Amino acid sequence: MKVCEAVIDDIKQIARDTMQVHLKVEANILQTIKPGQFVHIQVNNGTEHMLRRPISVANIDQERQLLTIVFKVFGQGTAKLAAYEAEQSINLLIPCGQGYPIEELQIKKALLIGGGIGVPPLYYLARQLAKKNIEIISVLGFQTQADVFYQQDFEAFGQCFVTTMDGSYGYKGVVTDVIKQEHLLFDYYFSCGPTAMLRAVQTELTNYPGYISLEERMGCGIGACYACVVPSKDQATYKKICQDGPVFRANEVSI
Amino acid sequence: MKVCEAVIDDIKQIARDTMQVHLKVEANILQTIKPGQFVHIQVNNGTEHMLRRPISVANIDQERQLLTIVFKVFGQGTAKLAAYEAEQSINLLIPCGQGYPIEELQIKKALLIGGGIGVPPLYYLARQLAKKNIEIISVLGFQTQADVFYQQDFEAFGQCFVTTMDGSYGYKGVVTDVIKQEHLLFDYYFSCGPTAMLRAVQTELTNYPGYISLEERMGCGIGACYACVVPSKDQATYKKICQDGPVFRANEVSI
Amino acid sequence: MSDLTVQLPGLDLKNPIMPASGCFSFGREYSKFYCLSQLGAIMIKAATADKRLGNATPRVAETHAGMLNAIGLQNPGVEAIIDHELPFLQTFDVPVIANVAGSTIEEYEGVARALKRTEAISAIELNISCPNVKEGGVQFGTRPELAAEVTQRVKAASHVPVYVKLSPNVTDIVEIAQAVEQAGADGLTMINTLTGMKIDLKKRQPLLANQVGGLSGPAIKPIAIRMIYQVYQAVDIPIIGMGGITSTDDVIEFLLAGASAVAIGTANFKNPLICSEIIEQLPQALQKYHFASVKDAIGKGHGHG
Amino acid sequence: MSDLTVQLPGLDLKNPIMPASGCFSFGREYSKFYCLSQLGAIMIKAATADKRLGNATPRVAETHAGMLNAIGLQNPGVEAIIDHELPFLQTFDVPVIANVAGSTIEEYEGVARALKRTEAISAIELNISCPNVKEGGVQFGTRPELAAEVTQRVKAASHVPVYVKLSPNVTDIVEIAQAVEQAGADGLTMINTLTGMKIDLKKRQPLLANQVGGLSGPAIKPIAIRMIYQVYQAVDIPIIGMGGITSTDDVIEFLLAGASAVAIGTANFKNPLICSEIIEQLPQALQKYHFASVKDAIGKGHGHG
Ligand SMILES: Cc1cc2nc3c(=O)[nH]c(=O)nc-3n(C[C@H](O)[C@H](O)[C@H](O)COP(=O)(O)OP(=O)(O)OC[C@H]3O[C@@H](n4cnc5c(N)ncnc54)[C@H](O)[C@@H]3O)c2cc1C
Ligand SMILES: Cc1cc2nc3c(=O)[nH]c(=O)nc-3n(C[C@H](O)[C@H](O)[C@H](O)COP(=O)(O)OP(=O)(O)OC[C@H]3O[C@@H](n4cnc5c(N)ncnc54)[C@H](O)[C@@H]3O)c2cc1C
Ligand SMILES: Cc1cc2nc3c(=O)[nH]c(=O)nc-3n(C[C@H](O)[C@H](O)[C@H](O)COP(=O)(O)O)c2cc1C
Ligand SMILES: Cc1cc2nc3c(=O)[nH]c(=O)nc-3n(C[C@H](O)[C@H](O)[C@H](O)COP(=O)(O)O)c2cc1C
Ligand code: FES
Ligand code: FES
Repeated sequence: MKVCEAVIDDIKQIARDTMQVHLKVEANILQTIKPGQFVHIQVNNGTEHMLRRPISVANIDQERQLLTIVFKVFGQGTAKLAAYEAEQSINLLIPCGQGYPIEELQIKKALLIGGGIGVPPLYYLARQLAKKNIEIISVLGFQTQADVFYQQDFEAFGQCFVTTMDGSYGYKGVVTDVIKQEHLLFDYYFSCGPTAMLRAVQTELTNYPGYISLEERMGCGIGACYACVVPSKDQATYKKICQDGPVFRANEVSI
Repeated sequence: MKVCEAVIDDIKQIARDTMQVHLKVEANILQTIKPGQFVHIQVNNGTEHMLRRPISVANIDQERQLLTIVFKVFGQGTAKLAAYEAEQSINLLIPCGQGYPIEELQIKKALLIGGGIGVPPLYYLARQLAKKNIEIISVLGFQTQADVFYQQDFEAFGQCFVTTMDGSYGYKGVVTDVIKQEHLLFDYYFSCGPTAMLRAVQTELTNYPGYISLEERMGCGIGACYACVVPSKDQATYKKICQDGPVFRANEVSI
Repeated sequence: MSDLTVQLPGLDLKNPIMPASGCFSFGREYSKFYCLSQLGAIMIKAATADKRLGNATPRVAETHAGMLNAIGLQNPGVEAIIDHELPFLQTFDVPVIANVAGSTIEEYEGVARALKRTEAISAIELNISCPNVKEGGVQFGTRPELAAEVTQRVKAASHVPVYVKLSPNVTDIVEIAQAVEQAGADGLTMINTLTGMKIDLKKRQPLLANQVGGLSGPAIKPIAIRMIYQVYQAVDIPIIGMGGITSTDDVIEFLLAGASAVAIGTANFKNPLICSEIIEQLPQALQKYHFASVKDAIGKGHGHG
Repeated sequence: MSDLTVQLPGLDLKNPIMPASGCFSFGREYSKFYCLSQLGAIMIKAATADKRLGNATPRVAETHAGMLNAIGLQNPGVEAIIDHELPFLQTFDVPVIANVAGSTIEEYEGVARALKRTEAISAIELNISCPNVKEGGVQFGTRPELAAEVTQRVKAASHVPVYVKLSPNVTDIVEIAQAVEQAGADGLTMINTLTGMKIDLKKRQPLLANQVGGLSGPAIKPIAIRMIYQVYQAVDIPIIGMGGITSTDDVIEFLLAGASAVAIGTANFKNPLICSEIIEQLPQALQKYHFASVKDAIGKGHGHG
C-alpha cells in the first residue's frame, strides 16, 4: 500500500450525480491492483475533512497508466471530489483491501450482480474474467433511468440485464427478480451494491458459491482503527472490511 | 456595505510574500469607497476558516472597474488567498470602516507614513490627495530590501523616502528616523503600519494633526461582535476599529 | 409551503431561526444586509447592570472550523440598552430576547428587574455560562444549586419568560438542565461556548489577552447535538439550540435532536446573510427530508417516528 | 540539529512524537508506510481483560475538522495482545505504552497485573476516559475520588510507570488531575475525546450505532490546549498531550502549553505518514521559533521566558 498523489487525466459526469475520473498512476502500482480493491481518497488539504473516502477501482489501463474510478455525489466529500478538474491531483492510499480471488477459482460462467455505485468495481472484474475466457452474465440494478451507466461496457462481455426500481429503463424491480425470471445459470456469482441488495442476493443464491463486496464507514482504511467491521457468519468475531474485505465469501459474513 | 463575489482579474507576487490582486467590482460600489477603508475577505467556502480577513483597499480604477488589494502571506488564510488564480472569485464585504476624511480637511502638504503592509492603503490615499493638488511626501518603511514595493508609484506623487530596518535598501532604520533627519515639513500626516510604528509616529509627531490606521483581530468586521476595539485616548470607552476606524485621529485613541 | 412557525413561551416565531447573542450586537449592523423582520427572533448582546468595557484585545482567534472569543461582556449597561438600542429593534416585527448577565445573583436580578420597564422584549435569556469574565458567569452555569438559585431569583424578578443558557463545560449537562427546570425556567438555550485556548507561537503566550476564550462554530456542533439530545429526554421545557450551525441541514439536525428553534452565531461572521438565506431555504430542506413543518421535525431524531 | 529527546518516567524518547491509542492498532499497518523505530513511542490500542467485540457499526462519522468514533474497545484481550501483538513491536527500537481499560476497578487491576509478564512495554496509559462503553470507562474519569482509586490500584499492580489518561468531559479538569497525581500517577495523558453526536437526517436517528461517540481531531485542539495549560500549572508530573495535532506548529503549541511529548490520533487517518513527517520537520520548526531543543519549549507558553 502506498500514499500517492495522482494527477487527474480527465473527469466527467456519466450519469445523474455520477462522475468518472481517470487518474494517472505509476505502472508498478497499477500492476499490483486486483479487481474489488479500492483506493482511499483524501477529499482535500486542510482540516475540514479528516476522513478519506473509499472508492473502488473501476478499471485499469496498464498501457496508458490510468486508473478509473466512478463515484456518486452523495455528501460533502464526494461533492468536493466532483469539483476537481483535469490536471489537479488527488491524494490516494492505493491499493486497499482484498479483491476478488479469481486466480484461485475454477470458474466457467460468472454472474456479476451490481447495484448503483456497486457496478464500477464489477467492470474491472469483468475485464479480468474475460481475459481468462470466463463467460460473463451481468445484472445491473439502478434506481431510475437517469442513473444507468456502463451498460454497453458490460454488454461487450456477454449478456447484460439492466433493471430500474421504477421500471423507467430495462426491467422493473430488483436484481434478484431478473435472476429468477431469466433462470440465469452460472457457477460463481460476484456482487457489489447496497447492503439490502447484498442481503437479498445472499438469501436467494444461498446454494451458489459467491463473493460479495461490502461497504462501511471507514476511519483509517488500512485496518488500524476498527471502524469498519462486519460480524463473521457465526457472530463470534469481527472482520475488518478495509483489510479482510471489502470482498468476502458470501457465507463468511453476517450482514 | 455589501456582500459581493468579485472575480480576480489578475494576481501576482510583487515582493517577498507579498501579493497584489486586481478584483472586478461593480462601478457603483467602487464609487463609494474612500481611501483607508478595507474589504473583509472570505478565505474560502466550507467551514475550515470561519473568520474573514480584513485587507485595505490599495487602489481603485474606476474606468476598468478594478479594485486593488496588496497583502502579505502571514498565516494560513492569506496563504490560501495567495493560491487563488485569475478568473476565480472571492467573496468580499465591501466597503468596511471609515476612511481618511480628506474631503473635510484643508491640507496643503501631506506626509504619508507607511510601514510594510500599511503601505498599500496609502497609495489610494495618495492618488486621491494628488487629485486635489495636495503636495505629497511619503516615507515607506520595510524590513528588508526584498519586502520593498510601490516605491516608484509613490515617487510619481512627490518625494518618497524608503527605509529598511537592516539598511539593505534606502535609509537604515525606522520611518521616524527619516522624518527627523530630513526635517520634513507638512501640515497633516497619515500613517498606516504596525502598532509599534504608529506608536512612534504618534509620539514623535505629537504636535501635528494626523490620522492613523489601526489593525486588530476581527470577528464580524462590521461592528457587531466587539472583537476589534481600541481604547479611546481617555480610556473611558472603546472604539470599534472595524466600524469607527480603522482610521482615527492620532489623538483620539490609546494604542 | 411548509409551516415554519413555532410557538414557545413568550415567543411566537415566524420561523425557528434567530441570531445568537453576542454575534449580532443589537441588530443595527445586520439590518444593512436584510430586513430584521424576516428573523424568527433576535437574541441581543448580553446586558449587565452597568456599562462594561470587557477584556483587552486580542479578543478573538480563529481555530479549525471555529473561533475563540473573549469579549468579556462589553455592553453599555441595561439602561442604555433599553433607551438606545431596543427602540431601534421595535421598528421591526420581530421578538427580542434579552441576554441577561452578571457577576452576582443580585446583578442578574437587577438587570431582569430593570428590563421590566420595557415592552420591547419578549423573553429573557439568562446567561449563566459566559466563560469570559473573571467572576460570576461561568460558576453559575456549572453548579446545579447555583444555577437553580439564580434562575429562581431572575424568574421572580422578570415579567417575561426566562430561558436559561447552559454551559457545555460541565460533566453532567442533564443535571444542570433539570435543576433550572425545577427552579422555574420556561426554556433552555444551549449551548454556550466551550472554554478553549490558542497559543501564539512567536510571542510564547496565549493569543487572547484573556488567555482563555469561548470556542464556537462548526467544531462544537457534535457536542451541542449530543447535549441537546440528552437534555431533551430529561426535561419538559423547550430548547433553543445553537452551536456551529451553518446550513439548513444543521438546523434540521438540531430540530431532530430536540431543539424547538435554533440560533446562529459564528456563521454570521463568515456570511452576514446566513440567517436570511437559511430562512429562505428551510422549506425546501424540510421537504427534502419529508417533514411537513418545523414542528413536525422537533425531537424526531429520538427513536423511529 | 535541535535535540529532540525527552526523558519521562519509564520513557526515553528519541523525539516527542507518538501515535495515540486506538488510532494505530498495534502498529502493523503503519509499519508498511515507515519504520516504527522512527517514533518517539507507540501508544497501542486499549487492552481489556478479555477479548471485546466492541460496538455495532457505524462506528465512525466525520464532523467539521474532526470525527466521532464509538469503537467500543474492540480488542483481542490482554493475553492475546501480549502473545501476538507485542512481539511484533519488540522488533522495533521504540518504547511501547500499553493502554489499559476496563469496566471495573478489578478489571483495570487485572489487565495491569497481566502486563507484568511482558518486558515489551515501557509504561501504562490508564484509560479512565473512554466515552464509548456502557459501563465503567467514563465514570472513572469524571469523578476525582474514583479516578484516584483506580489510579492507586493500577499503580500498585504495575511494574512500569502509569500515565493516567484524562477525560475532557468534566467541569474541572484540574481537580481530576490533582487527584490522580496524589494517587501516585507518574504522568498524565490528555485529552481523550469529547462526547458528541451526529444525527442521520434521512434515517432520523443518531448516525453511530452507539448513539454517542468521541469527538477528536483539530476541532478539539483549543480545548486540549486550554486543559493542558491549566493542568500544567497545577501538577508536577509530566503531561503527554494530544487532541487535534496535524502539524509541527501544533506540536510546538502543545509543548508551550505544558506537554512534554505529544500523541497524534485522527491525523493518521488523513495522512498515514503524518508521524514520520512531523518528526522529520520538527527540528526546522523548533529553529523557526528559536527553541534550541524540545525540552527548551516545554511549558514556555506560561508567562514570558
Ligand atoms: C470499499 C468501498 C468501496 C466503495 N466504492 C465506491 C465506488 O466505487 N463508487 C461510489 O460512488 N461509492 C463507493 N463507496 C461508497 C463511498 O465511499 C461513499 O459514498 C462516500 O464515502 C460518501 O462520502 P461523502 O463525502 O459523499 O458523504 P459524507 O456523508 O460527507 O461522508 C461522511 C463520512 O461517511 C462516510 N460514508 C458515507 N456514506 C458511506 C458509504 N456508503 N460507505 C462508506 N462510507 C460512507 C464517508 O466516507 C465519510 O467518512 C465505497 C465504499 C466502500 C466502503
Ligand atoms: C483594517 C485592516 C486592514 C488591513 N489591511 C491589510 C493589507 O492591506 N495588507 C495586508 O497584508 N494585511 C492587512 N491587514 C492585516 C491582515 O488582516 C492580516 O495579516 C491577516 O488577517 C492575517 O491572516 P492570516 O490568515 O495570514 O493569519 P492567521 O494567523 O491564519 O489568521 C488568524 C486570524 O487572525 C487574524 N489576524 C492575524 N493577524 C492579524 C493582523 N495583523 N491584523 C488583523 N487580523 C489579524 C486573521 O484575520 C484571522 O482572523 C489589515 C488588517 C486590518 C485590521
Ligand atoms: C463573539 C461572540 C460573542 C458572544 N457573546 C455572547 C453573549 O454576550 N452572551 C451569550 O449568552 N453568548 C454569547 N456568545 C455565545 C453565542 O451566543 C453562542 O452560544 C455560541 O457562539 C455557539 O453558537 P455558534 O457556534 O453558532 O457561534 C458569543 C459568541 C461569540 C462568537
Ligand atoms: C478511532 C479512535 C479510537 C480510539 N481508541 C482509543 C482507545 O482505545 N484508548 C484511548 O485511550 N483513546 C482512544 N482514542 C482517543 C485518542 O487516543 C486521542 O486521545 C484522541 O483521539 C485525541 O487525539 P486526536 O485528536 O489526535 O485524534 C481513540 C480515538 C479514535 C479517533
Ligand atoms: S477503516 Fe480503520 S480498520 Fe477499517
Ligand atoms: S470585528 Fe466585530 S465589532 Fe469589529
